[in-house]
Amino acid sequence: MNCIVCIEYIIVAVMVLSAIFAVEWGDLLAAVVGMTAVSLFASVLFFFLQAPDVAMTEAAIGAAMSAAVFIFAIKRTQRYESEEEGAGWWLRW
Amino acid sequence: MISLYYFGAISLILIGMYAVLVKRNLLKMLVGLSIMETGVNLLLISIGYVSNRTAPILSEGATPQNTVDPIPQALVLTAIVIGVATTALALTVVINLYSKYKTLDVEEIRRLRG
Amino acid sequence: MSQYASLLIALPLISAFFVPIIKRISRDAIMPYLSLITLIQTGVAAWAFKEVYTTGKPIIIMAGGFKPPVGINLYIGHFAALFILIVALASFIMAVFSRKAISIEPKDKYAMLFLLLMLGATGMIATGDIFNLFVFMEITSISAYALTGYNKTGEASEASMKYIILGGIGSSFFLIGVALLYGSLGTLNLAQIAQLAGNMNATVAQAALALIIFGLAVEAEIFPLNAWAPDAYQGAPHPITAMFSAFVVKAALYAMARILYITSSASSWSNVLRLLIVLGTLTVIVGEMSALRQKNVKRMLAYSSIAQVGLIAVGFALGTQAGVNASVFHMFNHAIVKALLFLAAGYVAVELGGTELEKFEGLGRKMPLTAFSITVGAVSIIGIPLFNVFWSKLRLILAALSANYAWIAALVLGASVVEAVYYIRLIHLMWFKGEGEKMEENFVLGGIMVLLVAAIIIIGVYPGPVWNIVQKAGSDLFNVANYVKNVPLLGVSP
Amino acid sequence: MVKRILAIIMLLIVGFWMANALSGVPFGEDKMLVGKYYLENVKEQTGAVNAVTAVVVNYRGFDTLGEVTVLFIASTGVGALLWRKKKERTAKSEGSVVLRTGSRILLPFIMLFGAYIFIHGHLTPGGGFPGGATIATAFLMLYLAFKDYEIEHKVFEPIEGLAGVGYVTVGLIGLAIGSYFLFDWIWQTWGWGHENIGRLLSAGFIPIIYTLIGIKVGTELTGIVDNMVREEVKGND
Repeated sequence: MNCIVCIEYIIVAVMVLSAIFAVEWGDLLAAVVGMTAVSLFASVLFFFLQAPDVAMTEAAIGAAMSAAVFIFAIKRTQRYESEEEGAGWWLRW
Repeated sequence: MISLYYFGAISLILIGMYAVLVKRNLLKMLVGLSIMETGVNLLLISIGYVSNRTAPILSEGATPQNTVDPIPQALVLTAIVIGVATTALALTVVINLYSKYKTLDVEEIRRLRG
Repeated sequence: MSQYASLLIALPLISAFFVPIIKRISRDAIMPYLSLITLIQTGVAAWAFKEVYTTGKPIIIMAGGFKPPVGINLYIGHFAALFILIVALASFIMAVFSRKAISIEPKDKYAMLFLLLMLGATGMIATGDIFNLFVFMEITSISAYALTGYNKTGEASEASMKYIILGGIGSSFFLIGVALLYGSLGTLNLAQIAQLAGNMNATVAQAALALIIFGLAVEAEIFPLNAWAPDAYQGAPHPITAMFSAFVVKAALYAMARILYITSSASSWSNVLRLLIVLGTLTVIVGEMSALRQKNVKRMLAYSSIAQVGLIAVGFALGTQAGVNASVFHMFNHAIVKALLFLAAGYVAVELGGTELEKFEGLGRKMPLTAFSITVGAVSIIGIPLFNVFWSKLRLILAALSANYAWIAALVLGASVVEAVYYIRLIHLMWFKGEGEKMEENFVLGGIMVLLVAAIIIIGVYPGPVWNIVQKAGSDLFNVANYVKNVPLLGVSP
Repeated sequence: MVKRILAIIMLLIVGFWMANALSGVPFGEDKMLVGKYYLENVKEQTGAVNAVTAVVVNYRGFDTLGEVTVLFIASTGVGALLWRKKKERTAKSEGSVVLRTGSRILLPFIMLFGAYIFIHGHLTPGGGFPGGATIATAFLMLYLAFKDYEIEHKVFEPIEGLAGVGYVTVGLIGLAIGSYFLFDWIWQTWGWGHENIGRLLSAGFIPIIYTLIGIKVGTELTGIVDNMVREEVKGND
């Protein structure tokens, strides 16, 4: 096992972990930061998978622009979510 | 045994779907959708990857025999832009909803029934 | 010469991009401009229709001059030519209606989104490449999200939000399906997929097809993923509602049927057919049952539309030539009837300020022409003989019987009975209840309604010519060998 | 809690099913069919060194046209849904001194870098979309730094439209010259730049289209940001 493979394992683990945090954090601003982290780690993985074009686009558009738009939306709405849960609102008639 | 990249992509898709399915906060649902899209993109790129080959830029040293598949990369380029477009529009709708109802909770927003 | 059919895509695009400049010149010119562009589009579509049906050969547009599996091709065969004409014609009618129905600013943005919705549906019907289909589906659905929320009321925003979340899930599913197909075949061209589908791994084929069907089910309003539809139909501006029902749904259904039959040589294909039959049946049942208890006419029409979509999907899933023909015929008839019904209901809403059932009391005295067209549309969709939908429902029943699915014939008949209940309630309300003064009815809209009514009755009395056209369109969809033969594939092989 | 567990169980089943299907698509193996054709012919047919760019702009040009359209729809839709009679910026505080001077000094360099990315799209990784996003970032920084900065709406909207018109027009010129929509007339009919493959002045209409896309993406993303930042003025419903 050479070192690149270790790095790949670590990045995938951190990426999945930040995805879980992004979904579970109650502070929406933190959740958006987690989502951006997922995008950035994914763009590193794209680079490992020999896709530099996609890595650049993901970093510029998928991470930066969408985080900016999300943060503006949070600024105009509210920052914290309530703890309650419900399932499948969009499936109901 | 499933490969590492497939595992990462499927995990992202499932985590995103979980957020969309269970959460009540609209912005959280959109975060979930965004994570799901990243997962799909990762899946597409890893399908196009071929072991021990370089990026499909045919300058020095790279020949058609030792580069990876360019098509999935072109597809993902399109998919990323489409994902951001959807996200921006969705956030606009969220802003409109918030200015009407002063809440982001879907159960309180829900007016159209039956 | 036939390459000029690419104007079908280029014209709406370039004119949508041109709207900001028109707006700088004069704000009042936007709505007439919209009508003009849709009229030109109708002309081009009519030319393509004539070209395809006189020569009997499909028009293949090769973008960039590359042969199909390498470049993207558009395939305007018998089916696509017919439905592109319907898309353009319905858009033209609704563009005329928009001049009266749309009073909320910003109209320039409305015109752009309207043109791009039309472009998306046209592209979905015409394209011959599965990822290009995804792109056009996103064009259609994103402009549909924006148009659904266009009224900026709470209900419209809620409907739009629901649509966005479902649509996002659907497009992700579709993309996973495309990724699986690409991973196992190495191509995205529909004709080449049809050639190679036979040697696909059975698990992969099944998963990919199921994911693609679930992804398209959002746009096509098939049961588990269609909760957005009634809300969106209620919240969207009136012309847009009619466009949804007349061709956006139809484009997605077509895409579903096309992909289904393209992969018919894959192993475990019949499982997918069975899945679609179950989903379609559930759609019919849920749609009809919900339509019964609606208080809002637009919402009731929306549920009725969902039920018809279920019938069409069941027809496609029969897996026989007769079933496909019947479904295409039903799609054609349903497009005409629902365009008429939503146009009339929207006109009532514009004049009287709402579409609740009470607003329709005494409509026969207030607006006799509109009430008459709603009556004809309703009677037609129930399936009374001498109106057009009767023939397509009859064909559907015959196809189901010949494919040994007696319960589907029963389903169609049962659906007609339920439809009769709620439509006759509406007709009763319009003609025999309430009082009212006679109002002035718009001349242009009245003329359009009369033309659509005439089309319904003429097809109802002489179904022969249309049935011939529809049969050609159906065999274009069903006969995959012919489809593969018509696309000039470059010899790229492993 | 029950709902949560049910959802997790359902998702695990879906995940298992997907993983099962993916085992029929092995990772890291050569599955190319059309891709091989692209790699072998990309230099003669399009003149681009970066095969991804050639696929995006030439072979699958329709997709890219659609992609630009999707972004255009998003920006139009954001404008339509957030349309109010009168809108103004409501930020209360300026950015810090560092941000203000930094954004003023860096603005031309970021723009230049964005332009570099999309002009060299056929040689190096990148292209119109990241380039346009980079340009949009420059304007985003101006919005963050100054509390009453606004773009010139009268200029931006027509530029956005004209860039799109330009893209379709390039395609229509191809239809007129080479009788195919989006035909690469500069490379295939006129044959310009065949001798300098791998340098800037080659690859037919790819640099032209990527410049148009870059301008369009930049103005569109800026427009989205602008619409999100400006809020309705109170007392005007």
